[in-house]
Amino acid sequence: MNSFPWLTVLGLVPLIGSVVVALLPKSMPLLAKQLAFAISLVVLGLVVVMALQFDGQSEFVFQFQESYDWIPAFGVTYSLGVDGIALVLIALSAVLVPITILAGWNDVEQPQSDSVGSVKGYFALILLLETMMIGVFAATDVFLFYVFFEAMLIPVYFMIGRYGGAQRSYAAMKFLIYSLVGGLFMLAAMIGLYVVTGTFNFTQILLGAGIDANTQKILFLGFFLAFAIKAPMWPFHTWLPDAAAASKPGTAVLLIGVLDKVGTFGMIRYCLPIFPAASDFYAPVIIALAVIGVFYGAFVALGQNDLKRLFAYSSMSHFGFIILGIFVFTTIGISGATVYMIAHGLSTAALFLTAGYLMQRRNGSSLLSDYSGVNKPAPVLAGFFLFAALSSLALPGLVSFVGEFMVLLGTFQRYMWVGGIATLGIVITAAYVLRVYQKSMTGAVGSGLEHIKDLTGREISALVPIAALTIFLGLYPAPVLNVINPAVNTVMVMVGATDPAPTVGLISTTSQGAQQ
Amino acid sequence: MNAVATVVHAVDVTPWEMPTLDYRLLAPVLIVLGAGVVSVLFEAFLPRGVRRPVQLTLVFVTLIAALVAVINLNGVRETAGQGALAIDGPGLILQGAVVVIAILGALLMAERGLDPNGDAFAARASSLPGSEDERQFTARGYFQTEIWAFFLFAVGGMMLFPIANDLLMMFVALEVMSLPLYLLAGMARRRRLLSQEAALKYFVLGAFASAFFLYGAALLYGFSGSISFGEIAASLGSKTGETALILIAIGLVVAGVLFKIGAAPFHQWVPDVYQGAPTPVTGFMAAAVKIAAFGALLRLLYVALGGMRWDWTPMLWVISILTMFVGAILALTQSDIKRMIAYSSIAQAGFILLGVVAVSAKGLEGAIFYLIAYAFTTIGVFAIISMVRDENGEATHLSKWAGLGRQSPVIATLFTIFMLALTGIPLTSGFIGKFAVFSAAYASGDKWLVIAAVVASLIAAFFYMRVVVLMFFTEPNEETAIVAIPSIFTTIALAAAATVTVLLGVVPQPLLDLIANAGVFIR
Amino acid sequence: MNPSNYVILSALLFGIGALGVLVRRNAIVVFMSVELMLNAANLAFVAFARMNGNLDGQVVAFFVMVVAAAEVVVGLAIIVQIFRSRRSASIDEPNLLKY
Amino acid sequence: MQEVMPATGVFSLLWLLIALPLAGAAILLFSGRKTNKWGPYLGVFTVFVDAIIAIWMLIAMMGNSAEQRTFSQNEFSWMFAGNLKVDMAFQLDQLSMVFVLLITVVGTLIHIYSLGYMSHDPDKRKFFGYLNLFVAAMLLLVLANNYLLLYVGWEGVGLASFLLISFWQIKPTAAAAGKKAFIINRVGDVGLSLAIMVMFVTFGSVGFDEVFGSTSQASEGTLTAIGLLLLLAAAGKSAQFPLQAWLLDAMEGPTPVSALIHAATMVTAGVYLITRSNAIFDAAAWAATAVVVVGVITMFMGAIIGSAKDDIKKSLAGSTMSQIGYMVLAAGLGPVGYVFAIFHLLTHGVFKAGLFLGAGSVMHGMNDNVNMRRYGALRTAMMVTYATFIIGTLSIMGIPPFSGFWSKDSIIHAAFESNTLVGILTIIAAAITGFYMTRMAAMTFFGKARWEDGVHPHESPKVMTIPLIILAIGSTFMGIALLFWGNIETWLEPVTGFEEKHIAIPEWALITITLILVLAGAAYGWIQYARREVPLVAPRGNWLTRAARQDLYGDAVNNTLVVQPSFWLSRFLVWFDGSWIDGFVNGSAAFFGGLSARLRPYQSGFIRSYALSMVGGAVLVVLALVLVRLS
Repeated sequence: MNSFPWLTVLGLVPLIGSVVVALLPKSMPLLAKQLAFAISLVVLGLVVVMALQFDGQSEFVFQFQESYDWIPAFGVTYSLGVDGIALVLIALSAVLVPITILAGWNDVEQPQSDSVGSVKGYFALILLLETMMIGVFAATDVFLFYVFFEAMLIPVYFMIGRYGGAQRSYAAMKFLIYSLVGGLFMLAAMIGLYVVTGTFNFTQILLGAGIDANTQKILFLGFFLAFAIKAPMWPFHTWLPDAAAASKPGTAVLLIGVLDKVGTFGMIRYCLPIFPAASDFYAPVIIALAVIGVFYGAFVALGQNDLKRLFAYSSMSHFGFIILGIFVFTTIGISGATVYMIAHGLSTAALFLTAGYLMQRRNGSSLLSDYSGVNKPAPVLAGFFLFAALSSLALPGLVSFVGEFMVLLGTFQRYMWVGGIATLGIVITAAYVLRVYQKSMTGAVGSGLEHIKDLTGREISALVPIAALTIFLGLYPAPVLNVINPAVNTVMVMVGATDPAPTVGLISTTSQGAQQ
Repeated sequence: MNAVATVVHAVDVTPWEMPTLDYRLLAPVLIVLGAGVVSVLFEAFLPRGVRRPVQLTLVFVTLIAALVAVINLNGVRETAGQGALAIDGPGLILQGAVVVIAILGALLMAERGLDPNGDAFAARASSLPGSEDERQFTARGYFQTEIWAFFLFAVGGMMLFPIANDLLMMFVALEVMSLPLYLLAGMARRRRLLSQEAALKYFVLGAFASAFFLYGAALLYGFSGSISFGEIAASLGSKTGETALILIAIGLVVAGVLFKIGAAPFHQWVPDVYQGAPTPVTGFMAAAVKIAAFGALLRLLYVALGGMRWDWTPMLWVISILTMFVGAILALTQSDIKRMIAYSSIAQAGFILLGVVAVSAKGLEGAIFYLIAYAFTTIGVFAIISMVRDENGEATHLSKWAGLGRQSPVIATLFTIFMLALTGIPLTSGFIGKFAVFSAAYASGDKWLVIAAVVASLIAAFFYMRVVVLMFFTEPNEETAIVAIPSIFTTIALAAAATVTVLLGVVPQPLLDLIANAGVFIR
Repeated sequence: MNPSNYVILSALLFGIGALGVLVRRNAIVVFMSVELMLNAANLAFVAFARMNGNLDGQVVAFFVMVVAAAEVVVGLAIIVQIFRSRRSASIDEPNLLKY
Repeated sequence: MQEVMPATGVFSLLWLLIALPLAGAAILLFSGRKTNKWGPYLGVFTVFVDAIIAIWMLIAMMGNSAEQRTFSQNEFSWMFAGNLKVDMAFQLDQLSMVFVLLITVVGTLIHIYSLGYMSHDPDKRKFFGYLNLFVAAMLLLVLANNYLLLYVGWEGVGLASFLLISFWQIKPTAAAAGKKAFIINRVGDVGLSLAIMVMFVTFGSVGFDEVFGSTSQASEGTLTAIGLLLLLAAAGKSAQFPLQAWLLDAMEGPTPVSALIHAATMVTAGVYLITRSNAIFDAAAWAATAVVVVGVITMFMGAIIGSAKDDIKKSLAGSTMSQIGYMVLAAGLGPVGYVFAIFHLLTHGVFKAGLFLGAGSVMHGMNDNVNMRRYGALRTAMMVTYATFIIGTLSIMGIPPFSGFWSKDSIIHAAFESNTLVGILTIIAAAITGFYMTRMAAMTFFGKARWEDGVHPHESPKVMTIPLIILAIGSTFMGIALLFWGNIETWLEPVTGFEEKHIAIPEWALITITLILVLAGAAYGWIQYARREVPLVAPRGNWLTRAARQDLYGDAVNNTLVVQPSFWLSRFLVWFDGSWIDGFVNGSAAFFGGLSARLRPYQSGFIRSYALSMVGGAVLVVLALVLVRLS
């Protein structure tokens, strides 16, 4: 393995960038933006180079590992490393950050913006957040993970609270306190884990003697609560609609697109392998909650008039699918959940950014009832909106379908009825997604909308990469699947689960698939 | 006469040895107390004009010398003064922490750049508030430099408190620490009625608590026949009977010390005194007294009463939970920032008690780390509070903090860092401290206490973050206070506090090592 | 006389002192009650010294007296100051700091 | 079992069949206004090239022996994890071949026709983009070699259908119709999804070869489940009962769309799915019976609706439903019917496309009015349209020698082969077909002119009429060609299987009876609508007519049973979310705030009260110690 500290560098670049951007004089907002954008591109480039060196077939679970003692007194190490799942999520963050910056170019300085922060501050926070996101996915030490997990709240707290809309203080506070509820209980559980295992190093925890089942059941709850709130899973979700509604679109993209994935990522990375017995024990409850979430989110979304809240509830529904995929303990399910995370990141980004473009054109109103017939004056905007909607409803051929179908298939494989019921969710998803499209984009042009401008080049160029990735990975998800499957197999081994075999015959070998 | 004779007779005169004093071991304390005496003399004989520079020089030289003396004792582990003092690792670390915090506190107290009329202290504490005299004194630019003598004595007492190894020394240290603070609390330049009220409350209640402590000490002495912690521990282990007496004794002694750390239900003086006292004094007091008193409490419980841990841990459980929740919940609805921070300090005391309850080396280490982290943060908090002002002096009402982030982003950011540290967000010292005490408590089997602490932290997070909301998420209005530009004194203190707060969050290992190497209390 | 009677007496004095703090309104009287408690402790120390047959308790009593004297200085200063500002020695009078 | 050949020679272009129109769609949709000018021609061109490739493939395929007509092309691994392994792989066999031909050839004609029909539309480029997208998706649907990839095409055509139905989305009805189509189709998709899942769980694969190869090992219960789920899918896509409600609304789309998607190709995908899955239905008798029942119900529903509608396109849509009902029914009959289901599908694809395009041509001349009560006597005004429309009409009625006769008669015969009752029902439905088609032709082309003011009917331009003529020629000769020259039974037999059973009634008698009934229906229609005056406003009619005008209450049922409850549930949950879940969250915050306010007075500011609580505290401490000691 190469010895270049990829992950540290990856985390440092945006951190330094953030400091530099923050130190620029207030009078140079443009430079701040350009610099932030350039830095985010550098990070993206680094991630691409790193990803190309990732060995999908390697026997090592974690690659690009680094490990140094940090707080030996607590057995804490500064250990970084990525498996396939972490790699794709880091890549997702690295992709979404420049897009967010580009899309939010003028978000914080338009006259109607009621934010109280400076322009450079917003972009510095985004870069700071990127460091945290990379760190949280790359950490292979539970303590380090927790540090990023909690520290991540702060930039988001400021991004919501300083740059958000009318309810931003309330929303930021709610977000923070809610997250702390999970975080602090996780802290308690993490301490318990440390007391039981004597280490925080993820690999060593796994190598160590297993934890007895009763302890697992308690500690699992602490970890899971944190992840369930972050994800968010029903019924721990009510912070999300408020946070999303009060956020700038870019904030919402990073919040829901990447940050919330930390919850589901944590479930795969920590809950399952460290607490296999407890995972197994709680799985029925969690599956039930996940399925409730799928439908609950969808039905509430069906009744929303606020675009951002609607998308937040839709995300909650999607997260139901992801959590479902994780806790059915099938390779397909977990792989699917991971793909779904990527897909959801992309589709959320598309939805929030297009919605943001739309709202910007009408004084920031996010009320669905304020829009109709936008397709007429702004067909490109409407087109992207439709694309985002289709991506959200998991149209086959788009990457969200790959994720969703694999999740459902993995579920069905294990629990036929659960899978069957969850599949019905796709109908309601279509219903609410198309309802939004129909109400806002079609029909007679609403008053005040006749002369809105279509998307500008900058706005389009932020959306094109999302669309391209969504389609490309939908038709050719192999780059992602190749990387995550070994990691998922490892998780399956650690949970001690095996895939149900087909009821008749063995796995067909007649398929001429050229498995590379 | 007769009684004395009988006692003398009863004691059975043995060849009397001249008590020896190892001055090296006592140097830190002696330097500070000696400087206190010198300071009084300066006050008496130096002309007014040169007092301040001389006193300041004296104070800082003394404190640095004391620090050097403490460092010089590194590794020492013995008793001194016929067993009355225990110079051991934890004691020295706490002493060192007190001295460092005292330096920062002195810097805050020396500040004259914030108030247009001078420092934070009344021109003449003896003048009546609002009187013509007062105006005259202020107009003439009088300053009180006696504060430095008080200050040095208080520091001396604080340094003595955690190394006191018998009941008498503990009581004396307690009083030497407290008496000057009572006075300092009453000397504010502005809002003098509040300040005097704070002094009165602090004094009466403090004396009341001292009486509790003393009476408990008497009973303890009565039970064990000795005032030395080591012998008390020995007799508690060997003697039986008189259970009621010993329990009452422990209760009273512990209550006396719990008062000083501000644990519920002995906490009620805290908000009033913190609010009324001059802000630099509050900062110093909040930080240093907590270190000293927790050091004393730890030594008392671990050394003298260690054998009875099964008796007092459940009691401390209750106190700890009560303290955390009372502090956190009452802080929620405060509108004065000093008062809010006061309640916060109550809650923090509850968290530190977790380390005490653990009754383990880990618990001791955790508590000490937490204390140091907390002290630095607190000094920083009060430094900023002293800088946020309007035409009536410090603008402590929270509504005046609205939009501060827009006006003074640096100060607001620093304050946010302190708030995050107090909340316990990672990458700040507060998180490591919380982690240290929580994990110690958990390791000792106090799972539910940790859960309770977690819940209390949550409640606390709400009011800490409320300040951030006010500063950053609200537009400034005409009510908004302005941040006065401090002189080098406060700047240094603030910078040091912020640096340590972040540094201990990112690289806590050196301090943790230091504390771990210090070992446990000498017995 | 049985020294434990002195202990009981000291407990009574301590109780009276504590009660005095709780029920009296005049700051000086409250303060004197505190002193009474300290002296109750002193009495206990001395009595116990007698019972235990060592001098420690008596030594303590001396120290406590000194400390109490210092406390008087500080306490009276504060009380006098309050009295001058407020023209009242009632301990309930200073009540600006609350809630 | 057929031999699977590697896709060499012209068959190596399989991927191109899909890629060409897909690329066309991408260029047209993403390029912006720059391509407005030549974009439509590009759209036509891609499909045209596809048609040529398809014909070339047909010729090449005919050169091979019957066992060597399956060609497979594997592009890359698509979805894989655990034991799931799905390839991006295409397969062309006889069944797909006929579909590819239908799609590309009819598609080309409709594209050409659209050049004229949409010539004035500002969004013409987008229209052709969507059409190309549709063709690509439909080809993917029929060329996929596994169910999951088929699903992609399946939803892809749904998407194209959605886009095209709501093409004039400025009309709220069009937008709503598109949404409705999509959502109802999604219900069907649930069926397809679940069917795929059951297959995977059962067989460990979703590939056609693997699934069909091991049906014998699966229990009949499983196969029945798969069959019923596939039927649900087919019902959604092919507008069969109970998911039929969307098709009538879908007529909001431009007429070429109705012709291509909602008559010729997409709506027949369900028939393709059932036929493709013949191995499953053959082994699941119950599922097959359900298919027949659904087919029969829809056959009548469509016919009845078609008889009552005054909107020419909706009437045709009803007829489409009905005819697909025939196909579905035939497919449900098993090996006796598959071939004829496809046969009818092909002939229907051509003549129904012709009819729709004819209707479009009429509308084109009548200022886009669709109300047949405002038509009449148009046979002189638009000769070509009239002639071709009549040919289509005769074909769909099943009058020899037009192509519809051969295919429909085959189905009726097959129905009698398996069940006399079904046979009789098919004949009755044929009679109704006679009635409604005559009614339509009569109201449009015969009788008196009932035109609105300012309408000047005129023949459509050549670009529109030439496709009509070609389709009319197809409607005339295709049946004979496929049956006698093309030998459709033998052609499809390797894929679908084929068997013929003897029936009691002689062939000629059956044909005669059928024809008599059809003609009777036609005569009744003629008397009603050509001889008598057609009122401008529809008379109230009997209960059946009224019900049929309401689409047999399909929407009402959906609304009452599904849509309204969903909205109620939604509204309830919104309330629940805010008042209970979030109420709990905010309530707990308020609780602590309230507690704080409640506790503050105890911090009274009085020294003595503080002292009291200290005494209390000391007592508490001592008590705690005592209690611990006692316990």
